[in-house]
Amino acid sequence: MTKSRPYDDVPGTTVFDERMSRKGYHLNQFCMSLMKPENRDRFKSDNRGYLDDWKMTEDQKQAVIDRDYNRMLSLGGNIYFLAKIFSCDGLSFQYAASTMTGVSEDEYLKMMLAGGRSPDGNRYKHEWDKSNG
Amino acid sequence: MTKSRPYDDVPGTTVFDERMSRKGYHLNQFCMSLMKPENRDRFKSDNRGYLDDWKMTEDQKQAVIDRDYNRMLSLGGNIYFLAKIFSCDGLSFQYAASTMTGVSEDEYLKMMLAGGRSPDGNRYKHEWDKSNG
Amino acid sequence: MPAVGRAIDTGQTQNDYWKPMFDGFDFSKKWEESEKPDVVFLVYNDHATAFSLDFIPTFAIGVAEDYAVADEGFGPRPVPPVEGHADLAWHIAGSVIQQDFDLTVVNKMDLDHGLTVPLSLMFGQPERWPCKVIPFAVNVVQYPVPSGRRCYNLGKAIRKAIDSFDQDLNVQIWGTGGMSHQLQGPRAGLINQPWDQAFLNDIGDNVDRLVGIPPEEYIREAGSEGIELVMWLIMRGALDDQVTEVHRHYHVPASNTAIGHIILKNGK
Amino acid sequence: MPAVGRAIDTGQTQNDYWKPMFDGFDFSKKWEESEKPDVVFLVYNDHATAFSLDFIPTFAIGVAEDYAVADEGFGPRPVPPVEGHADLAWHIAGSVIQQDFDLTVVNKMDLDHGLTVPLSLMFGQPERWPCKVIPFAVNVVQYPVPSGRRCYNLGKAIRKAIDSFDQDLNVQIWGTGGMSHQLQGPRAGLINQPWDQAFLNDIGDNVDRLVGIPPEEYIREAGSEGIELVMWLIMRGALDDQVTEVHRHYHVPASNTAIGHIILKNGK
Ligand SMILES: [Fe+3]
Ligand SMILES: [Fe+3]
Repeated sequence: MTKSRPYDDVPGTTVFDERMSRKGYHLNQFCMSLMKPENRDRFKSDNRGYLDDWKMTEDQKQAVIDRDYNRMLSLGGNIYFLAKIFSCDGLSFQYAASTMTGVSEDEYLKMMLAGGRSPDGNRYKHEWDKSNG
Repeated sequence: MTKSRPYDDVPGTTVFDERMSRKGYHLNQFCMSLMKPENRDRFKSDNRGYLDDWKMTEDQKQAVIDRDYNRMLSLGGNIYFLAKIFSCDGLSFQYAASTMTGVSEDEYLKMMLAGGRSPDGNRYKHEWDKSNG
Repeated sequence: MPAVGRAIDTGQTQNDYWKPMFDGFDFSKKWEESEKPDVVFLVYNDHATAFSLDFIPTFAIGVAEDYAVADEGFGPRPVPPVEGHADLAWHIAGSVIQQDFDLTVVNKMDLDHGLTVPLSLMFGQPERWPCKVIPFAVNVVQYPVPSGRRCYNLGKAIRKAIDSFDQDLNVQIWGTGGMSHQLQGPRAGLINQPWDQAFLNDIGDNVDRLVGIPPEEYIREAGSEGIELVMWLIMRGALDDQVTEVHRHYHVPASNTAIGHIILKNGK
Repeated sequence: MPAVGRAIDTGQTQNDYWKPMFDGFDFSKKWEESEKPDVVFLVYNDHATAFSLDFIPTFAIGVAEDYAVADEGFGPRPVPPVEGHADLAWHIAGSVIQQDFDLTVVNKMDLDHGLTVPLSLMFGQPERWPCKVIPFAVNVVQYPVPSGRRCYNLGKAIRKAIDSFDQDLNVQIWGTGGMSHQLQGPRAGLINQPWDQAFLNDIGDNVDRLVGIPPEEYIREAGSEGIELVMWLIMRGALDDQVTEVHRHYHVPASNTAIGHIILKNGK
């Protein structure tokens, strides 16, 4: 179903509904596999080799190798599954979030200390389009 | 909870509620393991050795070795799980059912061909007590 | 049931024991050939195959593209794998959850005789099943099982979901499960023909009576495994209030079980 | 959240960053010491740990005697294993299923930070947790998630179940989950303090408003992971209609998240 949903107009946000889940099934199941230490070891020593065991698309594999989390999200990854990748890399949710927003971890940390990203101007896609246009 | 249930007075019947399920957890999980051919092979070649890998009570193990299905039921086995044992033995539901009723498979088959066991006299435990007393 | 599957798989459907039962499906097979469903929404119970005691979903809907045939302890049945209909299945899952039914959504499960035997009975032994299937598993193993009324209302929610799907498909709903039978204990072999006949009589035009039957009545009157009949109420709930009976068949015994089936179509 | 777990596990709760947050739990820890619950019914969400996409239960209740702490990708947290309360859990499961909530019953699952971090916040770092825990997992990962109203009504059913249990136990209900937060995408880091404060203001005496909030409002106003707040409504549903606020604390930030907690007790 490609019907629109009431949350489709929220900017910068991917809601993990069945449209995303169906795309991302194998990507997300690969992520789950990293809960086992032996799989983490194999993945760490050879990203590509480990990924080739999974029925993922080439785009998905490359996004994982690049640690491009926004790309992974757009290809059906869910953040709680993707967390297994950066956890395995020894990195934090805060670091991963900063890479998705396009600012340095330090800038992101400062924004959070100042109370986080305000909802104002961040509720609707048209608000983002305007500020970019 | 050991509260009585509205089906407790049905004779010759074990309803698989949580009282039974909690008793039979490991017995039933052992049964599930027989869905894998390699486990069936191990079990067939050494019942006792295979059972010793499971956290079952001695009574449960002995009942399995004896293929005493009524005993397994009383120890928390559920018939759909127990079916993995007689399937693994190459035996049918009809054979297994006959052993639980205490008649030969042939007599059981005849009863079924004649329309099965009538509900009359088989609805309440007190009806069975009377006929035995 | 497994014995029916074995009779089919080993070519014994025409012997004295099995012929009267299989003959009852001749009409239904032809009817399916003319109806040509695109999808069967198949309500069945898993018999300790896909679900162990570790996870016991009350209601589970399969949303996968395909399903393997399970090895239940004697090797998988020699039948084709089952193709799912992920588009419709996800649509139904979403709609029914939003109607306050707390489904478990399943992407991977092997299917046992509870699902494949009904397919064999209605479609015979094709190379490939003639339609897609959405497996819908109901817990009738671990008590408490869902009530007849809950099942009936779930059927109504499923119907609403199917009606709101934006592709034009011929969808059938099958409710499966033996009629009276008991597979366990000293009372095994119980069959209650009058009770079963009354169930068949009422499922079309007097379903209100059936919806009120408590679990202990199924157990007492129809045997411990007779509880499977609650799954028929999901099917009934998904149909119009007014239905027409197309076909009915009832036979005793099939191994330990009374086997019955009824075809209802929407409208009078 | 994992970062809070790590701060606790690596002894950083008193540094400049974390102290204001952890100080907010001083009162609550003392309160727990005096309340001495026998059992915590802990509503939480599994974060792709016990449940993969193969099997997605809307509501899952743990009925096991004990649970292991999960390895979420960096080894298990150094906290004690969790003891269940199988008697009460099975009683609630049975009662709630018979009240038409279609639970998945779980005998085996590893517990992730969604459950263990709240335990650490309220009980500190004991050798052994001071009470038993019934884990109750809510799907807030795969859409559609259950509505706020469904969650609230479920809470009422759980309360009825607990009230009908025949042992006299001190049972607490915890609803967990971050307040506004978004962990993903270019909008990550969203925090909505006025919205969160309004939620805290209304959960005691104006829960009707909260029960009607649709999922898209949580996403838009409280960030994509703010949807976790529906779990608070299960807790609220399980309490009396009239409640008294015992304690409240709200702090930004804890890593990416607004963290709030409120203690309510039954009656005015
Ligand atoms: Fe069956
Ligand atoms: Fe969370």
